[in-house]
Amino acid sequence: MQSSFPFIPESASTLSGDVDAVYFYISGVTVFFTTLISLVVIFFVIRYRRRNPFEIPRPIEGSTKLETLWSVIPLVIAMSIFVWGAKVYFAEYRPPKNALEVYVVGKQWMWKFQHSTGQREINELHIPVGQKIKLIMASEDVIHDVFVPAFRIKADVVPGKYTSEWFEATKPGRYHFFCAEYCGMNHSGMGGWVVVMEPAEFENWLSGNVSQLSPATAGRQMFESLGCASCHGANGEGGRGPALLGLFGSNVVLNNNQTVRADEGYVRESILNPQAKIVSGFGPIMPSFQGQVNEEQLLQLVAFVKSLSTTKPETPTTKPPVNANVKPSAPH
Amino acid sequence: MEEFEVPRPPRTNYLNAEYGVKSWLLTKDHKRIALLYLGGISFFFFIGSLYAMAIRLELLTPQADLTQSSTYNKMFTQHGIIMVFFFLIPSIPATLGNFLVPMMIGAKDLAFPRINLLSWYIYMLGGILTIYALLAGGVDTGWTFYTPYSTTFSNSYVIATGLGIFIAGFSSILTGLNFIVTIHTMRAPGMTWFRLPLFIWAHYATSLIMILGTPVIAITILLVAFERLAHIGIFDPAAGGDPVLFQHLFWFYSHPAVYIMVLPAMGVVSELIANFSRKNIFGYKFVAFSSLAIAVFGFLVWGHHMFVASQSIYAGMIFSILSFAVAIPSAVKVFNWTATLHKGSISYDTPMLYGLGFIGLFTIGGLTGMFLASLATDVHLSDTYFIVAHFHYIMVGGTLLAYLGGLHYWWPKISGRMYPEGWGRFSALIVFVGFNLTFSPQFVLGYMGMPRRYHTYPADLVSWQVLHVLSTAGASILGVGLLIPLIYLIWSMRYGRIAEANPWHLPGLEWQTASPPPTQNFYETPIVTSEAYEFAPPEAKEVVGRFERQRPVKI
Amino acid sequence: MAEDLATTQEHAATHSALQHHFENMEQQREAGTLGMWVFLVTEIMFFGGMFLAYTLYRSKYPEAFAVASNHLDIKLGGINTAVLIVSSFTMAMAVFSTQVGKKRNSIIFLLMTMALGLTFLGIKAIEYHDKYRDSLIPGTLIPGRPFNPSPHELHLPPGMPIGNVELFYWIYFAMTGMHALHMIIGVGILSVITILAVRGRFSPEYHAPVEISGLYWHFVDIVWIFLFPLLYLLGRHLAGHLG
Amino acid sequence: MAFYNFPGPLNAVVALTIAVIKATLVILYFMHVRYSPRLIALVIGAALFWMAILFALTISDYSTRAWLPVS
Repeated sequence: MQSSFPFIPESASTLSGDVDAVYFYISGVTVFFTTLISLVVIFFVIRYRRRNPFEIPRPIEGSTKLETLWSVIPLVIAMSIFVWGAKVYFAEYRPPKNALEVYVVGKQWMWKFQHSTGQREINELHIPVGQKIKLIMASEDVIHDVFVPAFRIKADVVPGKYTSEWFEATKPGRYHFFCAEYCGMNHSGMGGWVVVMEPAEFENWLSGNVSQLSPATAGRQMFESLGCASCHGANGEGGRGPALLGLFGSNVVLNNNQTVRADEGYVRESILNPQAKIVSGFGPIMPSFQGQVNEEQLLQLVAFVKSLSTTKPETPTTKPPVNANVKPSAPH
Repeated sequence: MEEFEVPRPPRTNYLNAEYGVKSWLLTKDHKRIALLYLGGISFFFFIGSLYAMAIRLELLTPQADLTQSSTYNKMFTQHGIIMVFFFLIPSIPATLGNFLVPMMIGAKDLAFPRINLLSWYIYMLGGILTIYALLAGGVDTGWTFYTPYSTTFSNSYVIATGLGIFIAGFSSILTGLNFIVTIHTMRAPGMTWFRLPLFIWAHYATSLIMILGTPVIAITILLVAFERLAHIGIFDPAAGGDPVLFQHLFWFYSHPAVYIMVLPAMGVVSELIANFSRKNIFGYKFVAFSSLAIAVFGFLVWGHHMFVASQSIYAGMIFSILSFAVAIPSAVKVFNWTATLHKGSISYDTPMLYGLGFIGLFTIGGLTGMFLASLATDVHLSDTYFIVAHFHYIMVGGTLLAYLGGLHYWWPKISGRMYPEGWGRFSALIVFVGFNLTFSPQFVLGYMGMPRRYHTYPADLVSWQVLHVLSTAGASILGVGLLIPLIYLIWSMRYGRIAEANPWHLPGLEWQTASPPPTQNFYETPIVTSEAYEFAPPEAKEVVGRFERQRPVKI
Repeated sequence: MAEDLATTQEHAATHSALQHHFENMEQQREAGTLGMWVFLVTEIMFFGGMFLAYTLYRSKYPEAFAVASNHLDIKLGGINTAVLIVSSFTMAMAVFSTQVGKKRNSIIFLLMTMALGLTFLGIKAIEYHDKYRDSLIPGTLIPGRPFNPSPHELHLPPGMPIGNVELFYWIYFAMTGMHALHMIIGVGILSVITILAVRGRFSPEYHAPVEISGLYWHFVDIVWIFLFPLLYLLGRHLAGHLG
Repeated sequence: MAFYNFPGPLNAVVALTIAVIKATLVILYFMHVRYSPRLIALVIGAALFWMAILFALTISDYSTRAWLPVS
């Protein structure tokens, strides 16, 4: 991969430089203090070695001034690291607008990716360079974790809810990704490659790849076959149940007067546990779909509800054209 | 305290007061119980080390050539469980602490001798149950038992192991309870709080964590066992439970547990640094209170294990800033130890070598903790070898070194014999070199992205293998360095030079009685009139020059 | 701990009950009392973990918890609260009687305390049996009788995941079960203490074991004082609202 | 001692306040804390403080999870 013997992994995302900067800062602090303490200790140990078995050195009580000094200096340094680290972390976990969304399902011991255009991949993720990518992740069994060292990102995939992470690759190439949360027997085999391509190349890949129904379209079929339309309306316009048109990304008032944001987690919860958050003005009449849909189907339903939203453009500005019905061809 | 009379070598001491297996298994003497613990802990350490060697050997190459994945997963799990719950947590408190807490405060025994013996039996029962689980088929959840893997998906002996840990937890609780009550109610006349040796302060702080944290892990493990047994879903997302709640409850104990391991080590090192440089500790009160501060702050930071575990990012920030706060009392300790050396009379005996090694390694271990407290870097580093390296610097470089240092230091008191000094220094050096070679490459590996708990790793990353080979080489050296003391300490019990009552010429109360001490510790209850680590007689304070020849310390 | 002190009578010193490593009775009593209090701290943290789980899931699934909670027998729970508080009172009286040397009274109060404790356990057993009858024992705790409530009887609204109701019952059984276990241990300790009292081991000079067992008994009472409103009472208004 | 058995809807605050009062009375009088050394009160205080830590920091996570900002 890289030349000879690197000490830091490849840096290939917009975040990795920031993380490295914090890393080098703390490394500097660590090396400085370790060297300082070691040198002082070695100096004292040699300078004040016992020269005479009977000597008793003069007692020294201590000094509040010094104690204050060496409490405050580490505190200031620690706080500077905290502030810097928190700033970068905030950026790392702040989901960006206009990101290309990829749905990820982890299960023992493989990763399934699905692009919003319908292409599916296993243990390999193709993405364009210079484009914000948001992974919306679910697990079918235990806790997994998507860790891409070259991008300096990592997030657990926790069963029972959605987690997400985002990145923007800066260099085309093939990068390792790993499952970083121990998940059982084949944990160390549960990884693969993130393939970063030039946008044109990526488009080429998209169109050259076997494409299934887009998640939103598949979600619409689920929506119809599960009979959701009878309450939420054939096009999500609402009825006995709340309208879904324009729902995603909006704020929903509940019957206990609380307001929640309709995000992926909210839609998911409303399907699996409809009683948890009941929209103001509606009755608790919806049955639970727990056990009737798996994580992938849930993600498709979520994608469908998302596609009904007008408040949030589903397609980012630089997104390649949707090719829902291209000819099947040999996989990449 | 310098005017103590020379206690004549006693005809009977705690070792030969009674004979026979029964006299040991039913003893209520804290010193004998400490030796029982020493035996148990050494056994578990040996088992844990074997697993460590097997893990290191497997990682020599990227492929799986020594073990299968399932075996490897069991190896690192069992290494972790045995080392954490059956070695590190009881190591210093249950052996050195048990032996010395009453002696250092001038008491005849701990407050509840029966409970003390009971705690050993509980510990052994928990240990045996865990060993049974290992022999029956092992457990593969990682020592962290994360749900829902441990509750629903693992096909290994989770319940038996969990019960073993649950039971052993009570031993820890009872030890902590005994220490707290003893330190509060049984100090000798004149032994005020600020005359206590720092070893006692450290054990007091440790005991606080033991009694406040351990019950939470106990109930958590019990809930996991029930969940597994009866398919009830408190941590199971399928039933509406939350797997992250398990992590909160688990780390509420298991992060402070790190301080259960390292605080007593700090206590030992405070003793070593002060006594082997014949100086009172610099800033005694700051060091004492920093132990308490670490115990309290240690409970406020557990969420830094969960920065990538889908915890709220705001909670993450709270935990991050609190984690940085723990750095301060730790830094204060390191600075004070260093300052204590200033203008001291520093000897190069084996215990001091371990003590000095501790300062260096703990400094590295502590400072690398900042990479993990800092949110941005933690996201990249968590669950990688960087973490593995970091906590081994704290637990092996810290706790194990201090444990060995303390064992050498008090060996004459415990066994009545001296260990061979030359071999002692030699093995201390080997341990130091081997340790660093084992774990420093892992920092680099971690930043390179090598995840922990990996059986195999990509073969295209040549530098990873180079680092793993270095680490394994270091582990072999470390292993040798640990075998040497095992051999010569056992040898010295029979053939070592007979120790004086106070071979290091020190003022601590434990040295003012015979070696080995009589069953009642002291021939008569000592009355304390001087501060801790007071080497020079008070009236001589003014006249003692730095390196002037003084009258010998009276012993 | 109570036994630890109570059964060590052999060492002769100023008082026959003084253990060899203590200087005097006062120190021994202090150590015993402090020891029990420290032990109670661990108990608080032990229950604390379950209270935390309760709090989080109650706020996450208020409706399911309200529905499930409504099915508990508030009358039996209320009676049990009264029983335990009265038993705490008799325990306190037993300690007092021992301190002032009224041996007969102290034995009577100890017996009353134990009787009340057993009453509590009996009522608890009735409640548990009712849950067993309604198949409300969570998971497969009872082999062959999995959690399987009739939605009609529990007034479960449609769409309410049964898992959340089960979660409530698991927390209910975990907490009350752990509490009942403590009660059983408490009755055991008290029976030892009563036997010792009958044998005349306690006096105004030496009564620490009674006191210490009393502390434990009161603690178990306090746990129930919190369990009752949390499990039986909270959120009842929500259920009416759900219909 | 307050013994209650109110039927019908109950305010959570009332129920818990009564529980706290009852517990306090038991601790102060039955358990003699009122007449014990300050150390005992300190021990109880420590237990409650650590319970508060456990609750406060865990709840700080659960109560802010939904606040995830969107840029």
